[in-house]
Amino acid sequence: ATLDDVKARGKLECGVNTGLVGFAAPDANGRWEGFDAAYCRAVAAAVLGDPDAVEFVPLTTKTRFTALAAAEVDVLSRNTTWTFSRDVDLKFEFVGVNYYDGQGFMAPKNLGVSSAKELDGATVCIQTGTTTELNLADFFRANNISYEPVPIETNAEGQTQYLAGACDVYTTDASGLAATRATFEDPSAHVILPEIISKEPLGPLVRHGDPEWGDIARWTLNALIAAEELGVTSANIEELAAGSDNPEINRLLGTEGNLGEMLGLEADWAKNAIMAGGNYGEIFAKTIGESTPIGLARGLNAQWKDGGILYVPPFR
Amino acid sequence: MNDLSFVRTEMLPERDPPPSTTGVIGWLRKNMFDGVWNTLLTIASIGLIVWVLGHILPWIWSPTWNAGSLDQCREIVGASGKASGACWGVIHERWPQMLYGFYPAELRLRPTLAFFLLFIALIPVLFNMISRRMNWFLLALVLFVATFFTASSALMIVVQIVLAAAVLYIGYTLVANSGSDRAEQIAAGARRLPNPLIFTALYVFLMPWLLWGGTIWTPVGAALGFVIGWLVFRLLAPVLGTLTAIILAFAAPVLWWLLLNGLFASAMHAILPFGLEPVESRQFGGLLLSVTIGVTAIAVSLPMGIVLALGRQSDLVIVKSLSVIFIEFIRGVPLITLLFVASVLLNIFLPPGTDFDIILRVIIMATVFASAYMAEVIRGGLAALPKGQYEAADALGLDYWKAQRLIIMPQALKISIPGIVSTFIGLFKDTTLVSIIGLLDPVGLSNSIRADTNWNGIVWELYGFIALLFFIFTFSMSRYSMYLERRLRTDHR
Amino acid sequence: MTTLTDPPKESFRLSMLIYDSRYRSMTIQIVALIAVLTLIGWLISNTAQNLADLGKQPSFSFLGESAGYDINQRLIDYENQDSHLRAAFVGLLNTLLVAFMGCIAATLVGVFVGVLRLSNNWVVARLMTIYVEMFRNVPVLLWIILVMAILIETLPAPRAFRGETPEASMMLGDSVAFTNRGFYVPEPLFSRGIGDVHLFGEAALRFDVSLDLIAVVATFIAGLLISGLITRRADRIQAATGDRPRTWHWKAAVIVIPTVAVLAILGFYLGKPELQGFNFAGGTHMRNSLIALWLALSLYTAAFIAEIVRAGILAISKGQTEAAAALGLRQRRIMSLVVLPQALRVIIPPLISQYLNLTKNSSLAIAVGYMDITGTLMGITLNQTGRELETILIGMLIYLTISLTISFVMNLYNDAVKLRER
Amino acid sequence: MSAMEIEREVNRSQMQVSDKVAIEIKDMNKWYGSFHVLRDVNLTVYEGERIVIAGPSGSGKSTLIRCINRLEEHQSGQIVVDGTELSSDLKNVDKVRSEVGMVFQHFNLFPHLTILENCTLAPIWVRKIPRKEAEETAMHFLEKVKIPEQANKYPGQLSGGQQQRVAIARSLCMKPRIMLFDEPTSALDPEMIKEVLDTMIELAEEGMTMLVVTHEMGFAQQVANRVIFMDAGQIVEQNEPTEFFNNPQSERTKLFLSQIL
Amino acid sequence: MSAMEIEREVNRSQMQVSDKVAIEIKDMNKWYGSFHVLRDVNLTVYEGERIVIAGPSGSGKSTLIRCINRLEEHQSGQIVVDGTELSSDLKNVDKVRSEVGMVFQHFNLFPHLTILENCTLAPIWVRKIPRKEAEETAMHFLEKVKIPEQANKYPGQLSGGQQQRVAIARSLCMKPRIMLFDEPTSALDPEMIKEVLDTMIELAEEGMTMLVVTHEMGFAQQVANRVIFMDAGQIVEQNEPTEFFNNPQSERTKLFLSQIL
Ligand SMILES: Nc1ncnc2c1ncn2[C@@H]1O[C@H](COP(=O)(O)OP(=O)(O)OP(=O)(O)O)[C@@H](O)[C@H]1O
Ligand SMILES: Nc1ncnc2c1ncn2[C@@H]1O[C@H](COP(=O)(O)OP(=O)(O)OP(=O)(O)O)[C@@H](O)[C@H]1O
Ligand SMILES: [Mg+2]
Ligand SMILES: [Mg+2]
Repeated sequence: ATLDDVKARGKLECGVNTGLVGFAAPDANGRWEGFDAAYCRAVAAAVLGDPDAVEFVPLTTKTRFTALAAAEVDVLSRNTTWTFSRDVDLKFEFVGVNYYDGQGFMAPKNLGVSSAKELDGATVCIQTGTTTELNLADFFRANNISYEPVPIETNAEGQTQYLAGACDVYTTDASGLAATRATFEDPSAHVILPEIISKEPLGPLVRHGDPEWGDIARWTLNALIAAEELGVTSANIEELAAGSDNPEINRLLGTEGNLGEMLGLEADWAKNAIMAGGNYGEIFAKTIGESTPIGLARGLNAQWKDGGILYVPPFR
Repeated sequence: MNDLSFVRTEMLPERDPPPSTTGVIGWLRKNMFDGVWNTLLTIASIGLIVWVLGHILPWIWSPTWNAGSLDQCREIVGASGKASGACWGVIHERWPQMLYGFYPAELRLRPTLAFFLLFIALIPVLFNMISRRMNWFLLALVLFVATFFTASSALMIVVQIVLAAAVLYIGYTLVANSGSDRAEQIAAGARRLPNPLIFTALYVFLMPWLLWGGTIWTPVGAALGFVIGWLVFRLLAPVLGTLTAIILAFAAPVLWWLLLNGLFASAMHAILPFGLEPVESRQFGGLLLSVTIGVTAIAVSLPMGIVLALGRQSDLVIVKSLSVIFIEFIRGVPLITLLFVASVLLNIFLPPGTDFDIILRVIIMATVFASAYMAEVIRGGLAALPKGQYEAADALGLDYWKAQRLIIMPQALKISIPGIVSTFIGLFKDTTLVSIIGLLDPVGLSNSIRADTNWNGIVWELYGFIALLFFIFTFSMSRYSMYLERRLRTDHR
Repeated sequence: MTTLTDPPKESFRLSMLIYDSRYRSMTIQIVALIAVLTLIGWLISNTAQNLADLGKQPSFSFLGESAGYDINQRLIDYENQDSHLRAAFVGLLNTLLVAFMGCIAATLVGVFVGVLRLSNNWVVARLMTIYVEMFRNVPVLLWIILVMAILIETLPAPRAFRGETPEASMMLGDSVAFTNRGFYVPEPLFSRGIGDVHLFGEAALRFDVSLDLIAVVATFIAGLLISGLITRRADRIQAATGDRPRTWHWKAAVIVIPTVAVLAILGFYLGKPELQGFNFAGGTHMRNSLIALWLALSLYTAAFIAEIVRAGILAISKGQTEAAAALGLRQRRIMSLVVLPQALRVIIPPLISQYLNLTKNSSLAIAVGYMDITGTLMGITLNQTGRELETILIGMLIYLTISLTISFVMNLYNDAVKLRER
Repeated sequence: MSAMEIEREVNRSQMQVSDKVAIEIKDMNKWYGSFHVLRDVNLTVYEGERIVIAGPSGSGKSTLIRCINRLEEHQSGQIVVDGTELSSDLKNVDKVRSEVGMVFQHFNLFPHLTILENCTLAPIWVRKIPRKEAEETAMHFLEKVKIPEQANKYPGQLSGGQQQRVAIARSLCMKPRIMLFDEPTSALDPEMIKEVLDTMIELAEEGMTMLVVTHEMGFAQQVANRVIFMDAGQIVEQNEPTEFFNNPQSERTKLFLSQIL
Repeated sequence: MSAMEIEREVNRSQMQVSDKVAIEIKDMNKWYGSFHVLRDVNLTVYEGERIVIAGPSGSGKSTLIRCINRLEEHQSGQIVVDGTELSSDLKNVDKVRSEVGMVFQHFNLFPHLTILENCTLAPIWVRKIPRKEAEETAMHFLEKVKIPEQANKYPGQLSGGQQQRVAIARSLCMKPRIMLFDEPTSALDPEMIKEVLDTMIELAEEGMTMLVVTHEMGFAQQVANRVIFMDAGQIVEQNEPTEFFNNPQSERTKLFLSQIL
């Protein structure tokens, strides 16, 4: 089973993007940083107790599924949209959603468009090998307008083309649009159009057929989200782990009950996972949140209590 | 016809040519301003050069070396009052990554050492005019220098002293003995230094160990495989005949490597633990990755190429057609498709459960790719050998394998060296394609670096730097292969 | 001492399999064959096993399913509801297009540079050397990316053509626009056209052929043939009288006049690109990805071709030129009668292998998003359907077919021009 | 030098020398870069003369005759061939070249053309002679050099001696008035030398003006009416052959002859 | 053919011919494709015989002697060398080859090995003689061919004549009982021919069985005890040399001798 493999190996192999601003990119010391990378660390911390026991495997859109299927990676945390066919036909198991996204458009202000429906005849930059190009084709077909696609391999490439005016609009997941716009010399000269033409629930996934491992991946993600909901942060976690009044926190942090044992992990698995990079909110704020250059608002990704749709099953 | 007779009494002295044909002016006239058309061409060319440089140089000259992000660069450039300028900070921050990828910083001495040792290992193969002494001297020197980059310990100091002594001694003999002295010494029966090819053979095992680390016993075991093969051949050839012995001599080491070497290595390691910290191939990146793929693939493809070339030359129909099919198939498809195979299909072709990492798989496909080209290069070398060499070998009673080993291959390989070098250059350049399947070679890394919020939006500096890296490598190699070609042409030995 | 009585008829012994040259080769071959077959069998059984584990059955039916994605640069009509097979076909045509254009451009540039490298103008020769070294020593992938970046960064965007005082303007009488989205050039149109023929009905490989274009091209080729006849006649006249009549005006006339006439009859006019909405409309649009790939491949390959051409010309010994000059032949005739026919023999074989390389390198199109066969079949189709094995196999076979065709032609040529020796 | 027995008796008187000037070289100088190859060369060749040029290697013999049909340019002085002065005027050069035939040491046949095509190429393209006629002429000369049967082979299929004879025939097809030979036999095997020299002797008998750079002193003695000895880029001595060989004047000539004979 | 003066007197009686058969060829036929090169060749060579094979070019001389050590395969008939029949049995072939030395027209020395290594290669790898011993033998034979001082040079540094002598020494190092020579002197300059012929004469004096394809009729007259004349793939005439040269029987032989002498 995957869990045994990982434990034997002492390292978690985690598939990430070869480079996507805010989500996964190596820094000057070769340390992978970003929203997706943080999830990998959390899983490693949960399973092995060490957030740095991760081997990051950069994958392209083409290689990501084969790498997962061939067990080259234990978990794929690479802004992958959860779709029916990927789950069912390609035989993967999505363990949840860590980012609710949707495909949008960005255009320069001076292009003078305020809605995607006005884009008849426009040149559109899209990243290939993802669901975006199919969404795009569907959207334009449905609205009966024409467009010219410019397929590009990487986000960096798309950004260059868009800025130079080689395409009128740039379409990708709204998070990506915001991230990209944030790094422009003059972000205010570009607008993100109101239409979100697709649902893009991004989440980590594992192989079919190993439900125990799937549970670990799923509940690690849930633990991060629940921690935020319950107010467990990396700052107060030591204190709370000593015991608190809230039984759910106690169960989560392993001071009560035997959730960890059920998963085949240590009792403090969730504590380790949260300590690796903080709870969901902390990770979000640190990597892509409003205080970072990327500046994404929580939006849909806020807790259900705060008007978002993050809603995790209870820990009991 | 006596009027025809003429005798010069005084020889004419040599005179200088008319001034307009010599000196700088003569040269300029002849080479740049010879006629209207040429003059126009010269002016146009100079204009082009000035125009290009005029655009590029100011951009390159930009005091942004210490900038920490693109925004800082923009500020610095803006402050200096220029419209645009390069942002060199990214190179400053990332060049170690571009060279070594994710190789642990404290271990980078190892690949560097492997790289320099590579040259020393190649010297006896490529430059046979450098003396043995010089070769050993360089080896000792490189090792000596390397010791200064390691943590000092008592053992290290002893090693340093020994190496320093070796450097001094060989260096002294190098300076003190001229070539003719040497000849006398040899005649007098003085001991010669061992053949540096020994080191070349060792290097084959040393290099993977330096790069990947791990216990020393794995490469030792691998080397043992060859010894086993040789022993099998020596012992069985008289009993079973050459052909059977050769087949067995190939099979035995393969069995050893596949089945027993792991056991051997772990057993020995348990008894005598000695090794380097292991580094996973996933941590290879940048230029190190390109060089590793290129060098390994070429080195391994050489024997495969020889076998394929012999197969293609053979008059055994089946062997020949198998070789031809393989060679033509590989040469007929683009490398990128082979890399796709490596990245998405190879695991499907291998027994369920085998999982070797993507870099090894890429090396395998690159080797397969290179071996087809290598086979053609070696076939060229074989074809350049006069038929008489084969006949003479036959007439002396050498069998096919001996003739190949002693007569044909040494010559054919020597003729092929320039071809091998250019195959290597081609492969080395082609290693950039691995970026397409997500490996972080310099090109792949440039995308990752641009995904860093600090450097998002940088284009030219990264590509320019990568282009320069490759240019330096391949240009020097291609010059070198041209030099070899010239030397081989005049080399009548 | 053996005397030559009847030699004892040897019966077959097992050792003869190894020591008898008649059997030995068979032994080796059978061993080799068995080894290879075992290897192949092993691979196939592994594959079957692995696919079964993954729950996939090799099947090509995905080719008939609707592709769902769009392709911007295409030679034949295609829309996202067409099948994957058709998308692959579009990609294949795109591969062939860029390979064809690349070979032509690379040859032109290569010959030009190769000849100029031999120029006695020092500056020019050096400049060409720099060009060759620069392009040969940097990976072609990097060149493709760089050329794309240069196109995007240096050429104006279509919006620069807009407004009262546009920053950029069209060229050649407002008929050509160089933008960073590609080049917009006029498109040939016919007002009294005779329509298209549809080939292959509704099959995935269907395509339209414009009868107008066929008519024009046919007329043009007929013109070429007639001008060939004129050359023949000139040869005959020269053979008979010694004087070679001047023929170029006749040739020009028979090529140009009928073609122009046909064009006029068909009501030929150029559809100029015009700025409309976001983009230029009308005209033919060559996408920047196509241009970048084309330029980078041609310039890269041209550096190699230049070396081949130079070597070819240098391979013709100076003695040949001198002998021809001493016979009184003029420079131009020396080139056309003595140097070129010989140099071509040396040049063509390596030239063709450069064409092969260029074609194979065109698979790097994905780096700039040009939708060739690698981008469609082995790219998006693979990603959308998850059929790695099938798509990559088909892709490799297609490249193999192209390569083998080219080298087959090359071998025919080589055999045809081999110098006869003693 | 392997001594050549030339059996045939050549009737020297039969070969006439007119007093019309064929080539006149006056104070000609040539440099390669700054190396002074030819120094103040003065030479008058009359029609029908057969001149042998000898001298040590590097003395400028080849350069001299290559200047005569301007395969090399001279930098000062005058060369007048058949009334036409060689200058940078291309027309003059063309005119001279079509009057002067040249045979090279390494034959320089065109390997991609048959023997016949080699011979008819220049007549057709330079002299504008109808192909049929050119072929007839070519066959005539090929017969003269005794290899008409090889006409449709390619140069690569012939032996060295045959190739050199083709080269002579090829030059002759242009009906030149002057023939230059630059060591025509030195790349040949001994057996083949004879074939070629025989051909040259025959030509000489017919009164062709010839300048021959050669080391075949037997040929010089038998055929030449003047021997020119060059050294260090200058004409050191020239004389009628018997005088030249039996009674050389200059020290250098003596030294040279002592080595070569 | 340039006539060679062979000065040394060879004592013919000194060279003994035994009545043991060294090579026996019976009704041997060979085809190249469909071209019948050798037709019904019958030949018996006794130990110690020195046979010269002559004949026009293309008559199959080389092919015949190459069949004897199976550099070429024959298609019918028998060849028995030193008691071993040449068949497809590789062991026999190996055995024969180690008994028969061969010297080629173009020497075929191994350019990447020194002279000494050239000579010791086969003894070490085929005869499995220790290197030291092999080197001693090699030096012995190099002395015999008078170039011991060149032992550590490479073939490319030697003149043609020296190279051919090395080739002979290399063959001798295998201590063969029969030596085959295929035009050993025809690629050499005249001066060098003598060196090589001298060496061969010396060998002959020692009683080595030799088959020599050559055009050096002087050598044949002096050394051979039998001359074989071949034409069109068959043996046309064979005789003792004086008879052969003075009194040829067949028309073809006469014609051939008239051309070559
Ligand atoms: N293209 C050249 N550039 C420079 N120097 C040259 C050139 N050609 C010839 N020379 C030099 O000019 C000198 C005369 O050369 P030339 O070939 O005329 O000599 P030669 O008398 O014909 O000698 P040989 O008997 O060897 O043919 C020689 O020293 C030669 O090195
Ligand atoms: N490998 C071959 N394939 C086909 N024909 C061959 C081959 N080798 C030789 N021949 C032909 O066989 C004939 C005999 O050749 P061989 O070399 O034995 O002649 P030779 O008597 O040695 O002539 P030479 O004196 O020229 O060496 C020739 O006509 C030759 O063209
Ligand atoms: Mg000369
Ligand atoms: Mg022969």
